[in-house]
Amino acid sequence: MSAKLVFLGRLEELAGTDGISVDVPLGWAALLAHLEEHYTPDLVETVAGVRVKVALNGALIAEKGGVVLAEGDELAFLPPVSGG
Amino acid sequence: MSAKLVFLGRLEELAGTDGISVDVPLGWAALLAHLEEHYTPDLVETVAGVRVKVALNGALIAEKGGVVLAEGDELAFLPPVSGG
Amino acid sequence: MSDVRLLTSGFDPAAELSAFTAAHPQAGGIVSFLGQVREGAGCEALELRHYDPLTLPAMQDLATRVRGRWALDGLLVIHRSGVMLPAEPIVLVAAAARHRRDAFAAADFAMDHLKSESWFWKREKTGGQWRWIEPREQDFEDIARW
Amino acid sequence: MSDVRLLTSGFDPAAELSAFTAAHPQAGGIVSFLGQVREGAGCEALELRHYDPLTLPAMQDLATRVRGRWALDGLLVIHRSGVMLPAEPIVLVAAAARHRRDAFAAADFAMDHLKSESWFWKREKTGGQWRWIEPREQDFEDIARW
Repeated sequence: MSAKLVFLGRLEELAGTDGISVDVPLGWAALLAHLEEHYTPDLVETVAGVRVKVALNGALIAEKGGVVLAEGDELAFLPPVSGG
Repeated sequence: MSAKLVFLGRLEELAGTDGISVDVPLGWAALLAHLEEHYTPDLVETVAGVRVKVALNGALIAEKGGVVLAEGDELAFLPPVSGG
Repeated sequence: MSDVRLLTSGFDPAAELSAFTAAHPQAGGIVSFLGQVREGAGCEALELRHYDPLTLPAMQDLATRVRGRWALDGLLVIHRSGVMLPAEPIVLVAAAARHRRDAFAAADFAMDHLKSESWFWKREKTGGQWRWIEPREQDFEDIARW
Repeated sequence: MSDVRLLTSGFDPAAELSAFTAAHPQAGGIVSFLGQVREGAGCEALELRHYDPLTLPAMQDLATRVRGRWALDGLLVIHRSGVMLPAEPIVLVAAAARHRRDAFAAADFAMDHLKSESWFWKREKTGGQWRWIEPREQDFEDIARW
């Protein structure tokens, strides 16, 4: 059972990939711990920061700390946009 | 010896022509008298009014009452513009 | 340099805008305004008259003022004179600039001043009758914004 | 109805604008904004990334807001994603309206909001190196005008 994490913009560079698969169920704190274990501290700090928004299955989430990922979910990390 | 009068916009309709020839020298008062004699009172009243500007040989004139036409002059009567 | 033209026959706005864009590859943004004879408003034809000694020189003066006020890479002003049918183009203004705001403001300003101050007289044919158009109050309000 | 498109390959702004104009003969005025990759600024290529579940829906929402705020005959919003070279078009917005002011305001508003709020992430290639672009302060100032 897995969910997908998607890294947009420069988060892709920080993660070294545009997306990964994670085992579920997975809460926010466990998700950060997973990123800390496998990726750079920069990535964790940035996705946890106020400037990065998250979308769960295409819907923006007001409180990312409350996220719990279930089977088939897609969680996208959205840094500030830089326009067209 | 003659000068040309040019009627723009709806003045052309009032005058029934887009331009006429007049004998010179011709001052402003004599010009109005000439128009009164040959055209409608409406035309005279309109060209004498504050809303109609005049250009002598392509240059706008601040005080049309001071105009004296000489040989070869072109005096244009310019009603308010109605844009593009 | 600005490209300012007074035309007495039809023009192709898409081709003009395309050429203008190609001429300014260093501009990040191009704002254009196209005015055309409205179809379906009961107007059968529109005629614009101009006065040769004044009309084009005043359009060129306006272009110079616009260039002095905003940082533009290019400015295009094309205005028709003569008889036009519904859906035919009347006026095309385009401003190319590094910054979007400059391009918008320059095109907007140029149009307001073309409409309210340029030496054009307009008449419309409706129901087979030609009728001269008086200046619109809106034009004076538009120009007072600047 | 508005025509809102997110494209992953090139488009021809002149042809799009021409088709849009032809589709709205009842509009007196059409304002357009074309954004293109600037040539000569040292940028070798530009890449825009988007996120499928969010980007186009948000563009459609923006179009709906614009239509609700101004009286338009038509609205066109085309935005590229992917890699673009200098002089290639990035974005085209066009607003057709009976009244000139509505068309200008609608296109201006749409561009400010596309630039500052749309789900695009941009990187530039200069000197052979790709670099992500941070949001510009100017974009926030632009949007605060409305």
